[in-house]
Amino acid sequence: MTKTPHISVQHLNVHIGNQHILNDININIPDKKVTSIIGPSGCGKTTLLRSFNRLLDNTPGVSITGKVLVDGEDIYDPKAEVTHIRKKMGLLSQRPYPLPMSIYDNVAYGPRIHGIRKKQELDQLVEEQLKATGLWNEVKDRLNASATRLSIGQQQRLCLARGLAVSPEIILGDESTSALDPVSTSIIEDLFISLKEKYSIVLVTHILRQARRVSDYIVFVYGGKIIEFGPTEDVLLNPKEELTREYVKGYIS
Amino acid sequence: MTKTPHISVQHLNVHIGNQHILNDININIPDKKVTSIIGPSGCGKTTLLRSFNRLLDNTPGVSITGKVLVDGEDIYDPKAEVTHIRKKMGLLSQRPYPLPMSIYDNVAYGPRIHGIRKKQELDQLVEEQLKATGLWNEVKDRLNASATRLSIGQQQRLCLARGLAVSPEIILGDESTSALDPVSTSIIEDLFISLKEKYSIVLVTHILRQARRVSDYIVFVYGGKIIEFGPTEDVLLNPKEELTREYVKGYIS
Amino acid sequence: KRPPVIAPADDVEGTINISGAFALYPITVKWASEFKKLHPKVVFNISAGGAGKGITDALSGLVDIGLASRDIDPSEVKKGAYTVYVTKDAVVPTFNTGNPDAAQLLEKGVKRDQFLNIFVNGTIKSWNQLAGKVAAPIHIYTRSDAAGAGETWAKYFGKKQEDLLGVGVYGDPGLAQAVKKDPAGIGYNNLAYLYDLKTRKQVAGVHALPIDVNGNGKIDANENFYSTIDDLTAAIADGRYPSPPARNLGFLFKGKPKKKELVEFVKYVLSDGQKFVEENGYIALSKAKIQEELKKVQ
Amino acid sequence: MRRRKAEELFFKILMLIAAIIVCGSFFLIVGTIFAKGLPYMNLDMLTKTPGGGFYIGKEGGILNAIIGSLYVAGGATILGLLISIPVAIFINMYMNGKKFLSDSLRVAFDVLFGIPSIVYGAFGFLIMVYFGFRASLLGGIIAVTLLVIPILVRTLDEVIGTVPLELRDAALSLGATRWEMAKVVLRQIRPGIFTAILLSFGRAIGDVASVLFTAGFSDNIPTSLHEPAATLPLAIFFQLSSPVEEVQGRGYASALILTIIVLVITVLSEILIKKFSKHKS
Amino acid sequence: MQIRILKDKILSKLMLVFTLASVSLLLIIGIGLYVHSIPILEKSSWGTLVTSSIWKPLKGLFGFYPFIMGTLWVTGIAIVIALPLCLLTALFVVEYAHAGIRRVLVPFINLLSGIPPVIFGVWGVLFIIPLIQNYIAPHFVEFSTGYSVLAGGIVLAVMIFPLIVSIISEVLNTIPQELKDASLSLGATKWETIKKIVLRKALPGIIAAVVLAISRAFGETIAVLMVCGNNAVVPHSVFDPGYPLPALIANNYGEMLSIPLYDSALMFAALLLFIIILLFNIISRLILARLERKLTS
Ligand SMILES: Nc1ncnc2c1ncn2[C@@H]1O[C@H](COP(=O)(O)OP(=O)(O)OP(=O)(O)O)[C@@H](O)[C@H]1O
Ligand SMILES: Nc1ncnc2c1ncn2[C@@H]1O[C@H](COP(=O)(O)OP(=O)(O)OP(=O)(O)O)[C@@H](O)[C@H]1O
Ligand SMILES: [Mg+2]
Ligand SMILES: [Mg+2]
Repeated sequence: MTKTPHISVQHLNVHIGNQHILNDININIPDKKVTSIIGPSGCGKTTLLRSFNRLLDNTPGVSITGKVLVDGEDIYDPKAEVTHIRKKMGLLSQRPYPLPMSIYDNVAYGPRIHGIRKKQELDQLVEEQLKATGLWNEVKDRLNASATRLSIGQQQRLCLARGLAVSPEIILGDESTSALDPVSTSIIEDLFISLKEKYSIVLVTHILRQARRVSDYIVFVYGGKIIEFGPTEDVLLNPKEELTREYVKGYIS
Repeated sequence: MTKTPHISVQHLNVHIGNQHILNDININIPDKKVTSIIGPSGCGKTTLLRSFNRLLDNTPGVSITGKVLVDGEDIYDPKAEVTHIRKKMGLLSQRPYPLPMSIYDNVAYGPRIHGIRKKQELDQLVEEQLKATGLWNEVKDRLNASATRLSIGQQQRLCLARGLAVSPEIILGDESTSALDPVSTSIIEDLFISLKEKYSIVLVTHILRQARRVSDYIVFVYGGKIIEFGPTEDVLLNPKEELTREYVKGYIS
Repeated sequence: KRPPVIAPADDVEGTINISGAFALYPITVKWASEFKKLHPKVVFNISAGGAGKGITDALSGLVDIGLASRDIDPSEVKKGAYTVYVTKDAVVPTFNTGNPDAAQLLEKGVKRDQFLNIFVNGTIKSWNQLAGKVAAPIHIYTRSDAAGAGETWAKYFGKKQEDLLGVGVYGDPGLAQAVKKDPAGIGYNNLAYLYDLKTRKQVAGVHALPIDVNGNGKIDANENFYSTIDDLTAAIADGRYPSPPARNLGFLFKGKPKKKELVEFVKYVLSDGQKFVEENGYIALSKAKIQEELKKVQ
Repeated sequence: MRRRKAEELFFKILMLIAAIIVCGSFFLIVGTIFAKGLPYMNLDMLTKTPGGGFYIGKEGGILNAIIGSLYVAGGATILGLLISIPVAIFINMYMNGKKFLSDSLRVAFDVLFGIPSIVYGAFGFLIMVYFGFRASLLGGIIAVTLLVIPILVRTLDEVIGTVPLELRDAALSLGATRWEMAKVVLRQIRPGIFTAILLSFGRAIGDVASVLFTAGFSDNIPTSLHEPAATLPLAIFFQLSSPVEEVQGRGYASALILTIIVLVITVLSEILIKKFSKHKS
Repeated sequence: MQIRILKDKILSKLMLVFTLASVSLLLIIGIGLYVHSIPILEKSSWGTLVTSSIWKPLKGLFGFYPFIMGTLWVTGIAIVIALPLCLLTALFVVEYAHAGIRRVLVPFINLLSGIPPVIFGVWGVLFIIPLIQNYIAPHFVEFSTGYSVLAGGIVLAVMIFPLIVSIISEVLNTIPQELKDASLSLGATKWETIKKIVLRKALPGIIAAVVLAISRAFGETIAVLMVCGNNAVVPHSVFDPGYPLPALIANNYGEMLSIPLYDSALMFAALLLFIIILLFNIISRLILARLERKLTS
């Protein structure tokens, strides 16, 4: 927390319909670290994560107040360019959702949208990102096959490669391993750890053990509020708040 | 494994379309113990579990050969009575699916179709099962509310209570905690452990740590075949097979 | 108030089932209700559905009377169709009152051959081939549905409805409407659609296109009977208006009717019943024709 | 970036225009019918049968057609439900995964769905003549039932498809028979059944071609299944072909009545659907 | 216990009977129509009936070509008008409209689906015909009465709006939000996401919607016959009148069904419709199955 924060959330409130989902959130997500968001089901973890890249905007009936500064710029400023903000952040969802096209096109999709048309340049990018996620050797002979042919674990890595191809600064993951078997899970976890050299990473997870394995910082959310935020070991092993202690007990038992 | 097995699978082969999903399965599920089925995604865990209570029958294009003996009786015998077999086994799916009726009626549904009509008897049964799953105190004031109003964790316990109400002998669970938060998960896990006094329990799980916590025996399935079967500690900590070792490595790391 | 009708010892009773042409349906309902006043024990079941349906029903014995508004096909006669004509209506050629040559057209009229060349041969394409100088093309409208009106108009030339040229429009009112909206339009209509039954005058917008019956190139006094519906029906009744395009409408039986209530009903229709005909836009049969038809049921 | 934004804006505007056209057509139609029909609307239209032949007479109303239509559409929908619920259940729950067979059945019902109502009407009439059956309320109900069965089967089939398989498994693993499972599923899809009823009733009450030859047409309210019955769409059709302007006006008023009936049914069913969705999460 | 299972067995048999009975309707109709078409098929061959353009039934000349073409024109025009409008509307409703607007729009589309064909026909005569005659046609042709395949197509298009919109909306709703999120978070605009991802994923569903709409449009009778001119001539432009098969049956059946050959000809028209719809459904199924296989694997 010595560096300047990468994402700084200030007095964020989110309502959906007349429900108050997030309640006065204030947090600074550190740069080039892994931060995990934990909390019971329905506490607002996903909502918080989605507020970072303005995906919340598409939710029916949502109203958002407060600020989210990314690199010092308020993304909820009406003048802010939403596609630009989103390009900065790669999203990895719970289950992999490959786009309905070939493996190659999945990775090339983002760069193409942002104007890269040259075949050579694209080829290079695709290869680079598939290598970064360890997929290259597994798929290099069938780049034109449909992405849905891959196993779930491979699909999830493909989605990560796809996100990395638009050179984001931040990676957001929402329970990105919960559909995977242990082998695939540990590959993804290792990837997260290796990627934090270049990216800031925010993960939502239910598995406290995973949070411990991969993250530097932990945010505990409960009932739409941030209860505790601090370095991993502190929050998991030595929580300050009663609520946190209660929650992480399940992890210790 | 000293007692007689509760379920005995002999040379079970399952094809769906022209895919060979389960390949010559032979296994004896012990009585009054928790047995966990583990294995990578798509290896056939769910299929194996569903073969135990003949839910596979409804899958389009399925063909099944071999025997599954429950209490010594072959359930795939054409003369076997399928509703009777199913009544013997409670099923708990991945996400809770409450029946479209009130909390009370959900639990009373099974007993009612099996001929219990007396209000008093039903009341008692419902209370008993809701207590067994620790729900009674949470819902006793709103037994007539729709079951969908409950939280996911509560719904899952309700589904368990519903299954117990027809006094099964075996409980089958397919990743029954994967949609739940840690608190609800540990409640359900504790329930499984306490229930094994009266029931034989078979669980499918991805979480090796969970398998370790709750189960007495572990079956490792890979590519439609049983690779290893034995007491929990043996399989997880001291696997005999190379494939198993590879798979549980993720757990140990 | 009238004193109550003392019913004579009434031995006319039974059920009469009727179905068929829409053209005859309304007047038949009227006749039935009047007949019921005289013979309360008779029950009517009247249903509309088209001439073909009525004929099929009658020939297969499902109903007693089929209402027929078209020619009976030889194949139907073979099956035992037996027709008694009960009233008439007529088809009149029409054009738009806004036609630039309207005055000359009314004065000169149109000969049968000219109609034939417009409606069937298609050799007359422009209004100035009939009268006047404006070379406006003739827009022909015809009935799209198989209908008595179309058939009768075609029969004027010895043809069938399918031989008529023009844009098909559904139903009598549709055809009237289409001509009313198009200054260059020509069509034909049952006369009830051309006259207002209250004022007895021609409706605004469309006009009967007079037929030059004797072919002398102008409409003589005895050819000029279009101003009111009553003049026209009189002309039809005494034959000054050619037939076709006037036509007889009939009751169709399977074989000669025998049942007493049927015979009584037909007799009623051909006698007292005729007085309801004109107020409803139909044309009464001539005395001679009535006698001829009455013979068919005796 | 500018170009990408402009493209989005362009299509957004197109979408808005399209939505306005599609919804606007509703107002245009209802507006036209109101404008034409309202001047001729009166209480008699709703409460009296036609006096002196609907075609000539200007008295009375079209009560016979309103009742006839309700009889025909109601009867056909009930009869259709009685047949199509078992069929939909059978296809989905009793065919034990014989995919080819159940898919073929679905194609068959799709084809039946596509068969024009005029063919059902004409065909119904052929059968009636064959059996010596006069055009009657019963004939109309049967022809319209043929018409709505595929609609009902298809809709119910779709709705049943949305019920999660796990719910069926849950019922089965409690020892329920397939029929008992079917009852749970039926409960779950109650709102869907309402949608199906609405669709079928709407189609049944508005269809002309299937009743043209089968139901007959009469000025009286039918008192038994064997009497001919008038229906609203036919009454509209006939009145509009009358030479008398006033009767044509009554045709527009009848059209207005039919439109209002259909709209009321639609709105009612939307409300019912909401009410019955209680147990769905 | 025994009783429950017996009940299940009996009901299963009963349902089987119901299912077979209702499906065999297809067979019965097919055979029935064929049997009634035999008299005309004995007089002329399939080939001449379908390709000849001369329709003089009372002279024994039965050419169905104009009617087949009339059907195709009207249906084609309806789809060409309705598909883009409905696709855009569905996209608007599902992807762009605010919840409030959606709550207003969707009921209107549902209401539209309830309006009976006669009403569409009446509206067509009162509104579309004058519109074409006075405002549209004069820009293209010298004169049109308004009664044309275009009028039929427009009325039919409006009739199938709700069907297409609701099916496409349903399809769009089944596309997982996560998939759209995936594209959006790569920095794609919403429109790019729709164009490249949503429409692609929805393609089979859209095709299915069109198939259903075409099936419906083929058979629509009353509304179309009131506006499309019903001239037994092959149309050459959208302003020409046309005469679809269902209109042919409705117009003539009630009047002519007691004349054997005419009756048989009309039943043959019904048989043609039946065959077209049968083939169309089967072919489109095959195409759809292939497409889905291509997209999913
Ligand atoms: N679109 C929505 N409409 C209404 N309420 C919503 C919506 N999305 C989320 N909520 C509500 O907001 C709250 C927080 O939801 P959120 O998905 O952020 O929880 P979560 O912590 O991610 O839960 P989980 O662990 O189950 O994923 C929940 O109570 C949920 O019901
Ligand atoms: N209905 C079906 N039709 C065709 N293939 C099927 C069907 N159900 C399962 N399979 C195939 O059978 C194999 C085993 O599936 P199963 O669901 O048993 O795996 P699993 O071990 O439970 O996986 P997971 O951990 O993802 O739940 C998979 O390859 C799957 O694709
Ligand atoms: Mg979440
Ligand atoms: Mg599984």
